[in-house]
Amino acid sequence: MSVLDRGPREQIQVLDEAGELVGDPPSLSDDELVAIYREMKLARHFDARAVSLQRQGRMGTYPPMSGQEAAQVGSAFALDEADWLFPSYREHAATHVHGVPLERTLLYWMGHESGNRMPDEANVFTIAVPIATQIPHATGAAWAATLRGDRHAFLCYFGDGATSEGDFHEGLNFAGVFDTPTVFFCNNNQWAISVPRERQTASETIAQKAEAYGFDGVQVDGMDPLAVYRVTREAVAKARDPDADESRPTLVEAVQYRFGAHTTADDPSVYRSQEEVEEWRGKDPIPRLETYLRETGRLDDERVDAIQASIEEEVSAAVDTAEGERRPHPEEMFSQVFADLPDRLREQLEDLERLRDRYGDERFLKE
Amino acid sequence: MSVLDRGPREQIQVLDEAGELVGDPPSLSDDELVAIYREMKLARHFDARAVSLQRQGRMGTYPPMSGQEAAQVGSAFALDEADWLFPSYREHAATHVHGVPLERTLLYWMGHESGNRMPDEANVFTIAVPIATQIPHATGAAWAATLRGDRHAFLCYFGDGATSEGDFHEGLNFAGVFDTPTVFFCNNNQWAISVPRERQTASETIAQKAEAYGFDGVQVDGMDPLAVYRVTREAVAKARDPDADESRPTLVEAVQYRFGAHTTADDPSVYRSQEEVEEWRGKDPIPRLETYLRETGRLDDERVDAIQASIEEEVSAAVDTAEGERRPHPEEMFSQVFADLPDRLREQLEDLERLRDRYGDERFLKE
Amino acid sequence: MSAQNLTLVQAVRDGLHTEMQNDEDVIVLGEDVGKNGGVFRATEGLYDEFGGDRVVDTPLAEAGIVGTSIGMAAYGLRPVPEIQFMGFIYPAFDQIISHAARLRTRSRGRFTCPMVVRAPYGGGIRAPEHHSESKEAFFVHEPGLKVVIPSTPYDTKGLLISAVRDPDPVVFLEPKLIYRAFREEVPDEEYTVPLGEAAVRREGGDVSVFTWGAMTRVTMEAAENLAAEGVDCEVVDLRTLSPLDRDAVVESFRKTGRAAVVHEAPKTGGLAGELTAIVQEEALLYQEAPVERITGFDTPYPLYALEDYYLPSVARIEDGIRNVVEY
Amino acid sequence: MSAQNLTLVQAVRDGLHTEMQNDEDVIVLGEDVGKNGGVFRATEGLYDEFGGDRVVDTPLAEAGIVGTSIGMAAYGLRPVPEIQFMGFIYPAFDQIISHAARLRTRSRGRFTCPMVVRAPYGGGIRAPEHHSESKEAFFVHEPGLKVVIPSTPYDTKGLLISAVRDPDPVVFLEPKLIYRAFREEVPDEEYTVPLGEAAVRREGGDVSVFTWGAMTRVTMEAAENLAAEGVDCEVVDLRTLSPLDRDAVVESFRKTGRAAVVHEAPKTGGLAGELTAIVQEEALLYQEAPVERITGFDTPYPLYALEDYYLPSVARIEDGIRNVVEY
Ligand SMILES: Cc1ncc(C[n+]2csc(CCOP(=O)(O)OP(=O)(O)O)c2C)c(N)n1
Ligand SMILES: Cc1ncc(C[n+]2csc(CCOP(=O)(O)OP(=O)(O)O)c2C)c(N)n1
Ligand SMILES: [Mg+2]
Ligand SMILES: [Mg+2]
Repeated sequence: MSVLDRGPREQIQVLDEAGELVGDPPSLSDDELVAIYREMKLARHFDARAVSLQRQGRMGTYPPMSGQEAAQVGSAFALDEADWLFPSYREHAATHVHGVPLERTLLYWMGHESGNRMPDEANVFTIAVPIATQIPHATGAAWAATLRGDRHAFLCYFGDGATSEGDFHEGLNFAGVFDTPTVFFCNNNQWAISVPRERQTASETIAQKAEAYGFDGVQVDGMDPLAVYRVTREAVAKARDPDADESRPTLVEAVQYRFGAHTTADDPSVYRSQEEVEEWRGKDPIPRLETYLRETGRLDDERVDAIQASIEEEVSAAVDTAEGERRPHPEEMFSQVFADLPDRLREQLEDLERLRDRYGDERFLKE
Repeated sequence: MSVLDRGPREQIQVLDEAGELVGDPPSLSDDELVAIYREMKLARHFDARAVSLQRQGRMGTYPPMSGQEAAQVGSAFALDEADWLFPSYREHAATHVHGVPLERTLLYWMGHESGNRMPDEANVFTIAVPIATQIPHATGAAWAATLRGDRHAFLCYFGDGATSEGDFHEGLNFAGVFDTPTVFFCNNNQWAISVPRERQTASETIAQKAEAYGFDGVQVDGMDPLAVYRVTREAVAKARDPDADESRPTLVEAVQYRFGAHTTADDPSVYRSQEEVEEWRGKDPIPRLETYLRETGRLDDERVDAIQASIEEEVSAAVDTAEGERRPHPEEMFSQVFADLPDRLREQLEDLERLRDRYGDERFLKE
Repeated sequence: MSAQNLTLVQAVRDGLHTEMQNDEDVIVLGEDVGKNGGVFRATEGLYDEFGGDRVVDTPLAEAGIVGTSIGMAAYGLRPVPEIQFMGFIYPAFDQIISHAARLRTRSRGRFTCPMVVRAPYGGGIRAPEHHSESKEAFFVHEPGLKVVIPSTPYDTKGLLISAVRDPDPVVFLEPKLIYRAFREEVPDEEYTVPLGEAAVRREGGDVSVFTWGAMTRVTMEAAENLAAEGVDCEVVDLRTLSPLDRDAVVESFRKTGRAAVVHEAPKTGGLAGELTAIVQEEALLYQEAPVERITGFDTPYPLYALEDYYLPSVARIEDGIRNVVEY
Repeated sequence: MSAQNLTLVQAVRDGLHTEMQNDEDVIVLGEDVGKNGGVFRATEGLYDEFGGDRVVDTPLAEAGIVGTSIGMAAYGLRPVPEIQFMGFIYPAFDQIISHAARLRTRSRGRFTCPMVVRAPYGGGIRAPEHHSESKEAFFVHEPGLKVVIPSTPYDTKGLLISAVRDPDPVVFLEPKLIYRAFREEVPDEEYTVPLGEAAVRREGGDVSVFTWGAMTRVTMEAAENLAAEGVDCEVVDLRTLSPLDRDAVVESFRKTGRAAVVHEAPKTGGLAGELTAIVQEEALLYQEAPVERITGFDTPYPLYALEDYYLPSVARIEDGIRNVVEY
């Protein structure tokens, strides 16, 4: 039976909180399992470095993701390279799995235009900060793919808060009507800044909202990377190639927790208790998978240490690269507004250049 | 058992298409039953007159409602006077039941500002043409009432097409979260102009969309005035005074059909078949109730004739009143923009008056 | 070259038809554009010819229509979403302003948005509320969008084809008051009218009158009446509002030294202010009178019993131009 | 009269607090305004003092926030919805433009919309994309709305109290760049600063500089620098953008005959055009130079590494004013 046939109120799990197998494991090779582990560890380490860069004034506001690695990595792993990923602002780990180098993510949060240029070879859409607005984009792109005869799946991420926006509703409704190959993946981390899940909507689960759009909704333990992988993999397969009685789209609700602040500008102690955080820390996806991999002989101290070392190196290199980037030239503000620079923009740029020449760049820069 | 406890896929009926009793009738006095009948007849006659006024160039575009009388009259009858009604542009019968004189409705479609001034004593919100936008208004007003300690129900109408808009989603989600006393009443007349219900959303019913908001959804035969009354009455009672385990809001889907064009500017033969129309005409709510009332001795030829005569008189009088109204003074454009007329508006009005004086009114009027 | 005598709305249809034939990436979508052929018949017959995959009746959701179109465009198609009336474009405002307009910038050119949002705009057809909006200024103020308003059938087809081929998002507003007001020879063949170029509809030496869309005809009528009084108007139809043809505006103004702007939108914050700023930035020394703004009032568009007073009428335009000339 | 030394954001809080105490119909709602006290702490402590019924954390849905606020206002309350950043106001645009602004007109005064939509606006705080918008022109162009932008703590409290008491909808935009930039004596007591009145921040005879919000301080700095060069600027802080204080604008311009406008919003379609139109309509014969528009560029607001170039800086303002004076 497909896990997608379960009721939207039943939560799918493969590993329990102690890392014991409690459900059918997905078919993944040892290397793949270790790669998932490594990506989660990388994400955790990257996150800590990014937060500290921000604290040191070397980066702007940053949205941390620790606690959410299983949902991000497990789901992005379920994509093939040709599939598409539509991130929100918090999917640093998911985009990395699908081909975005860490330094781009850093540059983005350092305020560089180039940070949002996804590599040509990565099928990852550009991040947009307004909540839920990427959902209709993912539906539309998926729709376009079917019109073109392309058989890709489109994985679209958003938070629990995003489900309240009109764009969520319209995007999912179009997906149902036009049967688009979209997997709507809700990273329900229990909080939308300070608003808890129960105050976001009166529905018992988010997965059940799929009922309104005529397609499957499924709830998964979002801190169990193997369950997330399994559910997403099935949803992706169905999106690409549904059975006659199936519809392509799926709404996945991955139940999880953000351990840290909403962003580095946020103080969560104002609105939630430390006990709550501790309770969820008990579900931490990383030790969970590590235990399982150690117990099944796929990992040992030595490999764990080697992985940790390689991760630290990768993140350091990304930080160096990002920090080595020069302040972008003001021309970048103008160059991508239209395919061709219109006269009025050319003149405005020329004016600015004239002033920088005349008065010196420093008169235009604060700090 | 409350009818609201039924599953959203089960359609509630009291009278079958032949006017036979097939469900529990609501408790309504003979006079009330006849009053419902009369309002439906009035609506049908009003509609025909309005369409013909439009054809004769005596009125602008008009949205007819024939076929939808049971849903409008049955539901509006379920309100007490102190309850509130939030109409869409097609609820001429519902607003009449709740206290809006026919001539206002005519004036509105004749393009007179005064047509949208609801009488002070009628708790009816102003019509706004943009689809679904009244839904958050109804939620907000209902919420305000509970904050004030007022115990009214708020009945909000909209069409099947409206359920696709973000405002539907946001309005219902807020209602669930803040437990507002709102009855969301979907007049599912199978068509949103030329788009059929099945292409509007992939969900099997509209009622089941309530699942997404954590409150009851119920489907009713919208061409059965007694079923509509019963369902709405229960929803209204629950909105005002729910049991401990109940939430106040309800989504009612009244399944019905618009016999005529979307508006007088529309030609439905382009997008739907005559057979379909005929099939639904077989469910016509008026003969259905008439049969029941005749068979139970509440109506006879004589009363039917008397009702018909009084209806014609009432509609004629309304047409006379509306047509007797003079073209509004241009000042009306300016007078209600703000509580106090700002200087720039005063000057603009003075300019216009000066020009009308100088060149004569006719130079400003076409036709 | 063969040609047909077409109305403006037929020219819309013809332009769409031409581009759908030329380029199978062109997709038309919106409320009632398919089987019904659009509430104004602007897409008539396209559904039968190109099928439901390319001429799509959507659910009733403007943000969804534009939002999915953006996704389609990013994937490489050329969607042409229709918003049924400009008064119903606001639910899609965020998608247009925050996404369509910024996709190229945001992605540094990796993703682009070659999309044409079509919407009938403007008043005068005795329609219900919200069917008579003209808020072109909103879109002109947003970087990353182009804004086009044709005033003749010939231009309509040519501008629409340019808009569909344009690599960036275009808001294409159609003057529904004159959808069927007159006919003009429109070539059967494809041709383009370039975006960003104004057209001088009437040459004259006394005063420049800048206008667009449905107001062009009313302005021309006023200009002819004034000619009889000896006032020689130059009427400039801007056609594209963003990017504005500043050269044409300034050139005309340099010649006449006097100007009026005619638009339906409310005066305050309308484009007459922008045009005034342009002429005085570029040609203050030529200016002999204040630029007269002949516009809608700063009120919501009234129900139709009063709309004739709201819209700039021939009499009001004449009076305004006289003010400029007699200053 | 007792007073406190408050920042601008504290003055927002103080104004809300005052009106919530005065009038139990005042309700504050929005994303994170309750327990969290707002992402900028503009509603800090209000939840504890007035409870969750009057200081409401809503779901994440701007149209829902404004739409339900309109319903509340129609019922007789005085909602003060917060939009977290102006860049996120567009999902609510339809509710503001098509409903809040028109409810009184549409219902012929039966229903009204005494609501204040608060939103922090403007750039300069090194924030992510969409956190730096200043599109006040959109709201000024819509009849039926008032638009207010304070620039000092004292004005903030007084204008906010006026806005809350106003019988019509007000868009109240707060310059977050200067939320905590400086402190000012703000009376503990209630007081109002009337809507629709500009303030002359610096008197001067050579050139009038019109500005508002966060640009006021930068403009003042430029004015002081220019004074050292012998250029005497009059700086007029408009405070209310709709209705505009036309008399104050014209009076200042009549005196100086020269003007510049400073705003963060993109140049094209921004309010500098409107102001230019006003001065030349009312005082062309006094005009000695073109009105200089010192504004944001016609580009999307960049990510923060470039924002210092985007925003009008002291150097750019000085240069622009010199252009006017030397014309
Ligand atoms: C349209 C819009 N409104 C408000 C915001 C400000 N904001 C940024 S993140 C956020 C909360 C998002 O919560 P959720 O969807 O649960 O995602 P999470 O941050 O928890 O991953 C808010 C309100 C925004 N970015 N966009
Ligand atoms: C926001 C918006 N978009 C489009 C329209 C144009 N329009 C008017 S009625 C209608 C169809 C409405 O269908 P439905 O909600 O089913 O109501 P019905 O007319 O069938 O009663 C449309 C698209 C509108 N009034 N408002
Ligand atoms: Mg969340
Ligand atoms: Mg319908």
